[in-house]
Amino acid sequence: MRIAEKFKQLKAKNEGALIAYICAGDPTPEGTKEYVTALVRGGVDIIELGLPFSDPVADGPTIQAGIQRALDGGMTPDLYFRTVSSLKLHIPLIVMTYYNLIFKRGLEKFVKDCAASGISGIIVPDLPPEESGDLLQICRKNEVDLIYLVAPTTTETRMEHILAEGAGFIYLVARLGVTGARSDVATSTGELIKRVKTATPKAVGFGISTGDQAAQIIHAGADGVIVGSAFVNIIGSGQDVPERLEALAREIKKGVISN
Amino acid sequence: MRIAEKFKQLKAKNEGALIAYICAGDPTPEGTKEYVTALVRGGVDIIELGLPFSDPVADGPTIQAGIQRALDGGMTPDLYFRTVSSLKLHIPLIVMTYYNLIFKRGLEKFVKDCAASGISGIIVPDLPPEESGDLLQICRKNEVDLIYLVAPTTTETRMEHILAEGAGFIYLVARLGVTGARSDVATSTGELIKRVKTATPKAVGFGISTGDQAAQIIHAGADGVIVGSAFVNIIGSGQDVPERLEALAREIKKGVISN
Amino acid sequence: MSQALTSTKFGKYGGQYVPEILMPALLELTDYYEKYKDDAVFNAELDHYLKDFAGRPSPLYLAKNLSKEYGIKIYLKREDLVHGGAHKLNNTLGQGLLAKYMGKKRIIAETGAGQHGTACAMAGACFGVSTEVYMGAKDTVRQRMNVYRMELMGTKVIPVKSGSQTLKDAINEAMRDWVANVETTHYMIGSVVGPHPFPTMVRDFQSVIGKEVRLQILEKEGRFPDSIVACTGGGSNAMGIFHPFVEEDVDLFAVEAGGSGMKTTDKEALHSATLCTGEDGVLHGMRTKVLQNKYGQILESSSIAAGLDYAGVGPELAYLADIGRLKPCYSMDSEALDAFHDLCRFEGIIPALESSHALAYVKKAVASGELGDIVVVNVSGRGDKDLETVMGMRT
Amino acid sequence: MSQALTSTKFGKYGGQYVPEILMPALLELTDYYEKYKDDAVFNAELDHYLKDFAGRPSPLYLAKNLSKEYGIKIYLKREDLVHGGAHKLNNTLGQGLLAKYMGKKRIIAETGAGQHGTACAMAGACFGVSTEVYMGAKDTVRQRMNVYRMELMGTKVIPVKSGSQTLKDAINEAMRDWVANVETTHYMIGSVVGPHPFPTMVRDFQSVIGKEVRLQILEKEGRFPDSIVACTGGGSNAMGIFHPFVEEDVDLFAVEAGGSGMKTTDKEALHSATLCTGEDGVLHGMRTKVLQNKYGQILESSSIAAGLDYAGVGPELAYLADIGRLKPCYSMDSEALDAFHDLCRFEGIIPALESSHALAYVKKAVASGELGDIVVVNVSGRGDKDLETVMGMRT
Ligand SMILES: Cc1ncc(COP(=O)(O)O)c(C=O)c1O
Ligand SMILES: Cc1ncc(COP(=O)(O)O)c(C=O)c1O
Repeated sequence: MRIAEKFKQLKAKNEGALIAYICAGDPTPEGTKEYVTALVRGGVDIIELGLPFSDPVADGPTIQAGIQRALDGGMTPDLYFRTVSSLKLHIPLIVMTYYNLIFKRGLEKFVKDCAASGISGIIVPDLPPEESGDLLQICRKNEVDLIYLVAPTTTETRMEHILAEGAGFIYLVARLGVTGARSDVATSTGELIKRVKTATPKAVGFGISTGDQAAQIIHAGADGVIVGSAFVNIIGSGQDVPERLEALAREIKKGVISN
Repeated sequence: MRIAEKFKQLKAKNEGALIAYICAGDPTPEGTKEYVTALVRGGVDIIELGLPFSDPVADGPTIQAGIQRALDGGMTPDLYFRTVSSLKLHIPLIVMTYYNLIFKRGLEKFVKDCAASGISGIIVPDLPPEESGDLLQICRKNEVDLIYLVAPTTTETRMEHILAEGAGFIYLVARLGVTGARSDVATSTGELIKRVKTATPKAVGFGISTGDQAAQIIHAGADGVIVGSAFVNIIGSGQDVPERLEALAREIKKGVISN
Repeated sequence: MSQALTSTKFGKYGGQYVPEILMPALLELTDYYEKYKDDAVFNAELDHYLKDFAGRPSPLYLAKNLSKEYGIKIYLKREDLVHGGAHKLNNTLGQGLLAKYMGKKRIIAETGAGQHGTACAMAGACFGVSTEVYMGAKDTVRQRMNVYRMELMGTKVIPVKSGSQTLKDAINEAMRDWVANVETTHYMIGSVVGPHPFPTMVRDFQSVIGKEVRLQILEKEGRFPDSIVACTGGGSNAMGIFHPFVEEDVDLFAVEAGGSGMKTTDKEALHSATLCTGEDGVLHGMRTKVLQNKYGQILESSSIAAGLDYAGVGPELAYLADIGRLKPCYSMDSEALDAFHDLCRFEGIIPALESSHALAYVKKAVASGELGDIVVVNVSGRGDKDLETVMGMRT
Repeated sequence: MSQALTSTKFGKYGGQYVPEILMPALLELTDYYEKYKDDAVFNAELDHYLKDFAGRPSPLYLAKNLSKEYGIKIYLKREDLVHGGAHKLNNTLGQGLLAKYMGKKRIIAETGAGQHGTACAMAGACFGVSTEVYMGAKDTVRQRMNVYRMELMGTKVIPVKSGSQTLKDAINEAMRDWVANVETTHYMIGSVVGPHPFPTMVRDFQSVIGKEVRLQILEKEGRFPDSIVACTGGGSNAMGIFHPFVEEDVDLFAVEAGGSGMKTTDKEALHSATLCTGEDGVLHGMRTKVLQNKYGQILESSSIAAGLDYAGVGPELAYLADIGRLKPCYSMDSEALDAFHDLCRFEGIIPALESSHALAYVKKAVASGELGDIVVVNVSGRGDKDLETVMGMRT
């Protein structure tokens, strides 16, 4: 399913989107299928499935640990696409990874593998628009959305450019820093949501872990929230993982529909 | 007894002189009296009694060790003069020490103490003629001999000067280096004996430890030998010290009269 | 934006592969750098610190004994005499002063062996800017003296416990800090690596080395050398001495660490010879040659010289290698050790193990004649920091 | 002989209190030194090594932050940047070159902490002369890194097991060696101590420090400083910076080590403040101030700074102190440590603990006004060698 379609459906229901990140292969390739299923059961609207990279500079300790578990568990790009192909989801799936893995595989091949395995969007946290021209063209050709990020530091000129190029949704980085669960909502988040003027859906990530935070963000005008570390934390604990993933998804989903 | 007199007596008997060095207070002040007596019994002609200094640069390991034992045993210049006074020898006694102890006591007082306690000569291995003017004058005034050293490296000009000033005997340093028993006689020794042309008696030191060596040196034209480390070695061993000191003295004395 | 883009690259290498959060900071830094790079006041102040604080110019020393031994005229560029014991301070003084002009209240940096960290600590104390240095937890133990040096100068050393707990992870962690504190903080990268403008800026600050060599060798020989040899980790001492000669008829040799062997597994390389064996990739904000496995996962590199132990390399070096303007080569751990001992014994100079790689290459390359008659070797640092390592090698 | 005599002394201090064996060697050395001291070829060659090998001139650095902190304009003479990490090399290059001109095949030396030994090893390797260094057995353990540095450069380190097994005994042992090998061997004394001509010769070789300061301070301030402060062990860095100013209107402060307290027992002093508390005596071939007991036995001195830990002092300093031309003073171990930390933190320069004594004196003397408005402090060496000691002090 294309991302735009999902947002349209939700909009019709007057619901915000819950986008859940976990890392493929954390802690084993098999585990991932189970966890994705649990998240879907919990009401997640879009799955963002990390392809683990050895040097994840945009990620905080929680997700770094998940990535390390995935790499130790033997996750590779080849295995990633095989795993994704077998998921057969009815919601959009996004790959989140660092640029070197895409670059090394070959941009064309990577995007085609995405398309073939049912991935509808790509997030590359270390690829700003300045460097993404080639990938963008290939994505467009293959009908895969290249999702851009904007941050509180993004200037107006850059913002315009990004909003013009971005597809699927705009990823609003809620605060300066790396990924990681927080208990508050930064004041900068609201400002950023206001600054991003676009018809493309806006989803806010970095630091969201509760239904309350999610509700605040949707209330502030976002179209969705992205939650990662909170889920990865559960996986890291190894305790009742599917049940707890589902429960947390449900709680946060409640937040995004409460408006 | 004055040194010159002793040499005159020996000359009359056609004997070379045996000059024995030990360090006062090694290992105790009392021991020294016993050891001096033993040396005298063994036939030593002149006693050279070291006054121990903390930094004896002209001495090798054997005598350094003796000096250290003496210092550890509590020997001081005051005690030295008391000890010497009580010796009541019938042969000449020479003090061998480093200049700072003389300097610190005061040149005048030191020499007067020597004279008063029956010391007839002073050897200061770190006081070349360039620096000995004051001490020399005071020695002359007090009828104590300031004994100079000459070495294989001493140039002709310096030699002349030294021979002109030296009193008691001329101390010929047998070889380059510090004190310490050796088993051979350096070839430089014979040459040095020939180079030293003077009416003052010539005694050779540094490295002599046997009757054979002593005999060779007397044969080469010296008037006496100075033996230190060989005796200090015996004291250091702590075994049958008086007996062995006497025996070694007797053996070497045999060497110096064998000509 | 395509205009800025062109100037961020060396051929296809370089660029700015960083999280969006950092882009404005990079643009701001670029602007400030462009503004002050040729500013008379800025440069007068920098020159003052290079001269009186760092001790520049460093000598160019004709190593007579080594020349005789190796059979080629060898000049040593004496970066070992620079304050702190390596060329690293040239860069941190430049960036430190720029950070001050930019009004940054805080400096962060990564360090491997601790040389760059020490140089940051020196610049931080000198300019009165609070400084924090990320260092792999393993390295903080191996190089505890350098940790202590930094602390003495008021710098906070933060041990990094993620990944392999070495330099690569320290860079990752410093970037994460920068992402969180980009508005108040300057990230002081320690080599000609990272996103634009760092590779250009650090090269320019280090070019003082080569500029001095130009004057010094003309004074001594009346001509340029036939060749210049420099060890290459990130490549800052190499680019610093090469850059002013790139347009001249002088052969340039970038000597990497061959480690204990030129082999790799799926996770690690027994060496750090990125230019020689790496493949195109994107790491730490730049496109360059990278040591990576077939999937693009970065390998753990290795070398007896901690300062060369890096899986990337400066993009400009990758470019110059591609176009044939410099020759990438390597020395093994054992060859570097041998050359280390040679310089100690024949010249009374204890070189850094990093610099020993350059010396080792001279030793083995003389025979081929490729170095010509006169070679300049960059002695990028002194070896006091390496004594424990070398002692550990004694049998 | 009385003619030579006059020139061997500074007032009543100095002279040649050595075994007869050595006298000819001292006279020979004096002759050679007189001959080459103003020789153009010799000096050109020495200048070459001072510049390209040692890295001279060393900077005169205005320590802005410290000046603000202490409330007086402080210039630092950066001998810490000299090859090897201290001023010691100025002297060993001079003597090394002279030994070569004299045709000596072998150099011997004493060393305490190993700084002079390292400088000898550097000069020995540089001039290709075989070098052996005597070092107290205790010091070889405490300073094993310096032992290793010397060995790397081909110097043989001989542990001295006699006496207190420290510097004083190493000097004794080196003199014994010299007595045995005087014809082939040059004894390279490491400070302005020992018999004539060493105090004069070493002072002259170290005077390069003060000569540079003259030019540098005139360039920076257009006038001489009000005062110069230098730490004093044997006194070579002090005489080196003082000598070119002795005839000028500049106040000179020789800062000794106050150790852990200014007390003495019958065998040892808790300090090394020879000028301040010593009495006239004769040690190591010279008449000077000496730490000694009432009988004239030499005391074991002590200091946190190994290089200051000596019971004697250069005779020229004793003379200048007697005539009131310099002021002897001291800093305690704890004050030196405090000043050490200050310079690290405020300026990013890690000074030797020896030099820290000079800095500590500045800190406490500012209040009295005796230093005037502008002071030059000789930073005689860098503190890397002292890190273990300082770390050991952390609580
Ligand atoms: C002495 C020395 N040389 C070389 C290097 C390598 O860095 P670069 O390749 O950037 O010069 C280092 C890094 O720490 C170093 O300390
Ligand atoms: C750094 C430093 N400063 C000072 C000294 C003291 O020597 P001097 O008083 O001869 O300058 C030493 C001696 O090793 C030293 O290493």
